[in-house]
Amino acid sequence: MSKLMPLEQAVSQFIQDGDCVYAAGFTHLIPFAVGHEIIRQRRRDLVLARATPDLIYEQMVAAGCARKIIFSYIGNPGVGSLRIVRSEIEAGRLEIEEYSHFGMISRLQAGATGLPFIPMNPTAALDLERANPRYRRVVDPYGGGEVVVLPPLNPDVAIVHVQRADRDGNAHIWGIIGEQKEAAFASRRVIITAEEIVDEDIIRADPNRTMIPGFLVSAVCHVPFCAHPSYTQGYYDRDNAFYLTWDQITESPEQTRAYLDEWVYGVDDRAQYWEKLGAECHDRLKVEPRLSKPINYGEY
Amino acid sequence: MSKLMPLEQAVSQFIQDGDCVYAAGFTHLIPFAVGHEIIRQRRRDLVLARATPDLIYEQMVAAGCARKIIFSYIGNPGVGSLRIVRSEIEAGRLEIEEYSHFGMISRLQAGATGLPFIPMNPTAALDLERANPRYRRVVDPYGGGEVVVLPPLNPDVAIVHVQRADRDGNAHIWGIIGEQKEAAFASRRVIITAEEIVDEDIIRADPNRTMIPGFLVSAVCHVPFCAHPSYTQGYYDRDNAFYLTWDQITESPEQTRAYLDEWVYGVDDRAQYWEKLGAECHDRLKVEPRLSKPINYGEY
Amino acid sequence: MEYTASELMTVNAARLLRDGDVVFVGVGLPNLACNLARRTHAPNLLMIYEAGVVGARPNRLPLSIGDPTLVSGSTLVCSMYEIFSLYLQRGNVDVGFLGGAQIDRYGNINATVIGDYDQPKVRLPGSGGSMEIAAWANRCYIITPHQKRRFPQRVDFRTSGGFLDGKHQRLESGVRGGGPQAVVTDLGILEPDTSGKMILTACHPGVDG
Amino acid sequence: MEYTASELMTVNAARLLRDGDVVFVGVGLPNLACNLARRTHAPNLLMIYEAGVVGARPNRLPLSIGDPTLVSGSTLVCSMYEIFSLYLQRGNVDVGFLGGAQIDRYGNINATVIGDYDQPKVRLPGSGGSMEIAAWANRCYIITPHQKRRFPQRVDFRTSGGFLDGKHQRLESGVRGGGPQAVVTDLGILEPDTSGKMILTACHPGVDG
Repeated sequence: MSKLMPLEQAVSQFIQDGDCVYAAGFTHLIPFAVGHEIIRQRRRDLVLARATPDLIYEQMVAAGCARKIIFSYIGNPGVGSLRIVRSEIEAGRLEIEEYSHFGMISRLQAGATGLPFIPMNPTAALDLERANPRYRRVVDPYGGGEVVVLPPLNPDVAIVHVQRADRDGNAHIWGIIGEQKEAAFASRRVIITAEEIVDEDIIRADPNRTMIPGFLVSAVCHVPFCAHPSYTQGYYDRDNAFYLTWDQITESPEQTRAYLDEWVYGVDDRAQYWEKLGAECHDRLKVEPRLSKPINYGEY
Repeated sequence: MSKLMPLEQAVSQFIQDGDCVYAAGFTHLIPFAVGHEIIRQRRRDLVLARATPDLIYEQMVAAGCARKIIFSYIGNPGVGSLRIVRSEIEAGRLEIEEYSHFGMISRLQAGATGLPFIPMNPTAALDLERANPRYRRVVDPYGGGEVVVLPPLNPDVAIVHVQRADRDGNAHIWGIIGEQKEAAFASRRVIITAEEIVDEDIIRADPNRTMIPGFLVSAVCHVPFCAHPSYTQGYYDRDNAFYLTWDQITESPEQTRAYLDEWVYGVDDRAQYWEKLGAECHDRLKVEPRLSKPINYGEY
Repeated sequence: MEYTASELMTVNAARLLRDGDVVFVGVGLPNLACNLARRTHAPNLLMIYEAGVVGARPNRLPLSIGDPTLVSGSTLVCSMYEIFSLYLQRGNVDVGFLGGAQIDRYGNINATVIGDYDQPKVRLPGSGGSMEIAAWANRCYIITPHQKRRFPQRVDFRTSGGFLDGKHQRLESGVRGGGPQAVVTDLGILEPDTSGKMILTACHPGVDG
Repeated sequence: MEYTASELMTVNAARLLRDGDVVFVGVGLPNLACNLARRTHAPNLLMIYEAGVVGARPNRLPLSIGDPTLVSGSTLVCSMYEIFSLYLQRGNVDVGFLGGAQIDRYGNINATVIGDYDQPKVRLPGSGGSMEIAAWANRCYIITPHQKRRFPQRVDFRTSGGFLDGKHQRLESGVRGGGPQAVVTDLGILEPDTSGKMILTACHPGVDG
């Protein structure tokens, strides 16, 4: 059953004001084009969950989409801080819910597997457990020690960018696979964006590569270059220069607004955005092929 | 660091009398050649853990290697019962520790992830929980309901058959991936048998396909056709005829002994066993290729 | 038209499936029933095998639940922990099929042992996936030949729970699935009444109800 | 021979690594130290990145911990849940590197907040992977510039635990890792005494101890 639709329609139909959104991807495959479409459609009061809010949530926070963030690391990876997220928190204008990476991902794992809570070994660093009442403790019924536990995270919508998907939403992902699978299984609705929409035969030629089954998926959108300035393994490089530039842009609210006006509100969609980035950028992010060897499943 | 050695040496060096052994593989990749080598080396008092003991453990039980089995389904898949295992249990000569599939695999998951226990939702079927004291209950600290919990399973040795591994033990597996990864991470030692020993470049050309990292591995053995009468996806078919024949063989202890004498004690190694199976069998189990498409990791 | 009892059961089981159902399939009759449904009234039926295979398109009839023909050309293959947790425990499975040596009037099933657990008269294969399938699939169907010895008042061991000692007990237990919706036998179909008791609701042609 | 303070720290950090160590690597200086060690005295060093990459062989210096150059040509890529559970929580990591805004004398680190948690003076990035690395890696090394404001008596927030209020407390807590084994700064190296206090044990050339 084809779920193929334009991204504009998917966002309008499946993301509502007040929703808890999980835009998946640890550094890799971050679905920036969806963030920008959410900004253009002026969603409000979103709860933005991601291990690393990264520039995608910083832009959504700057555009006024968010009421709260759920996270485990609010930095600009390899560069420094997320200035806007940081100042909004310091000003008390953005609600936070904070975990370590393992705590955050464990909540998704519990959500994905249908458990009411998930145990972790204690870490002896108690301040975050004290600061966030969702952290609790349970006695190990075998040894008498304790484990730290967290409840499931079940977002309203997961947004997952993939290398290739068929029209039903069955998706192949490779490279860093972060928490895409867990986010998809944990969430009530799933929006897939893909660099390529392929015939189901391509998916079925390598079923061990499929991370998300189509029956979970609400919408499949064909969005090449969706992840820029993040990257898609094998398709284009991470735009490290932009991550550095963003640090300068966010030095002033005016510059930030100007960026959003020009690059988000000022374009209709990702195709226009990519076009606008220009040939120099396209060249810089181009990737030479490095192919895996095919494997033999056998004709049975 | 190469860990390549003959299977005979790996079994002699890494499997001791009394060990808890987990020969991994759900129907697929069952390491029969290792079971036979253990029988030849006359190991005793083993605790044999596997979701489905299958013919491999039945043969080891028949040969007197086992003190106890840990399992979740003791049948000859698609055929009927495991006559010897069943009669040894009925006669009180074989200790058992029983789970459901999910309970069994959950114990491995806890063992692999370093947790003191793992929760599962209750099933309302209480008799197995009552029969096996390792099943316990813990109150959900969020909702007030209960979860069923099990402690980790940490075998002394995991035996994992794979399509291809490099000399360090980094292994690619595809097709049904059952519980190989969990068994390897849960166990104190890991023996890898492989249809092919490949250069590490083959492994590194597709890192998302690697399920077991070499640093966990004690020994890597090159054992083509290790899995017969089970199968290796893409390499040879399951010998369904033998699964039916075994049901007849085990109708009498004499026939069973004769089988072990001829096919286990009577051969030196898997190469001889495969040779002895003969051309008709080789032909019958041959598989025509059905290849995946290569994927592009990109040259970064 | 001539047909065997087993063919009739297969057709009756297939009719219970709805288009779009996600089905946790066992080998044998359930596998046949699913393939029949998919080729007739339920083209969007999705078959999941406990070996970790989703969307299989087998070219031949598999003997075992982990046959390689289930893998080649399927949509997705994952680990056993994943198939039981992400799919079954998470509530993504609509239909499960069950069978067993004994079934009581509330649809509780024994596949473990005849007699005492510690000193069994007959040791059966045990739960496999059925304990959790019975609990967490939205709907379960039990397929079994209609022999008297298979339908005792009380099963010797509850390998998987149906309505326990009555429908209210299953509801109170809080398990997510709806429990057994029908027992398909070679004589007819039994369905639960309001108390969860399995009542004969259809007789096959030629059977004296 | 001329060198920068950062180069000196890199060399000193590299010297702490042993051949065969499995190291949970962060970007920046730890990444450089590991690559240096691997090319000199520790050819069998195995680098694991929290993004889920094992055995990376980067062709270029990665800006972020999830750079694609870490993936192409690596040995294994897995999910974040797996890297933190199968590798770190399971006890498969020998060495972790840590840094932070504040470090106290027992090697407890603050990377979360300056001032009050609910009304922060400065909001820092938070734990990321460090809370669990500090707890479960066999040995931890802290790398930081030697500035007075970074070494308060007590950190404002314990993002990751060192020896807590003394070595016995860490032992009693039951966490598996051995805690911080050294603090490497641009001035020298500090190591824990028997009580877990970090004591200057080596001064770099030209530094007045």
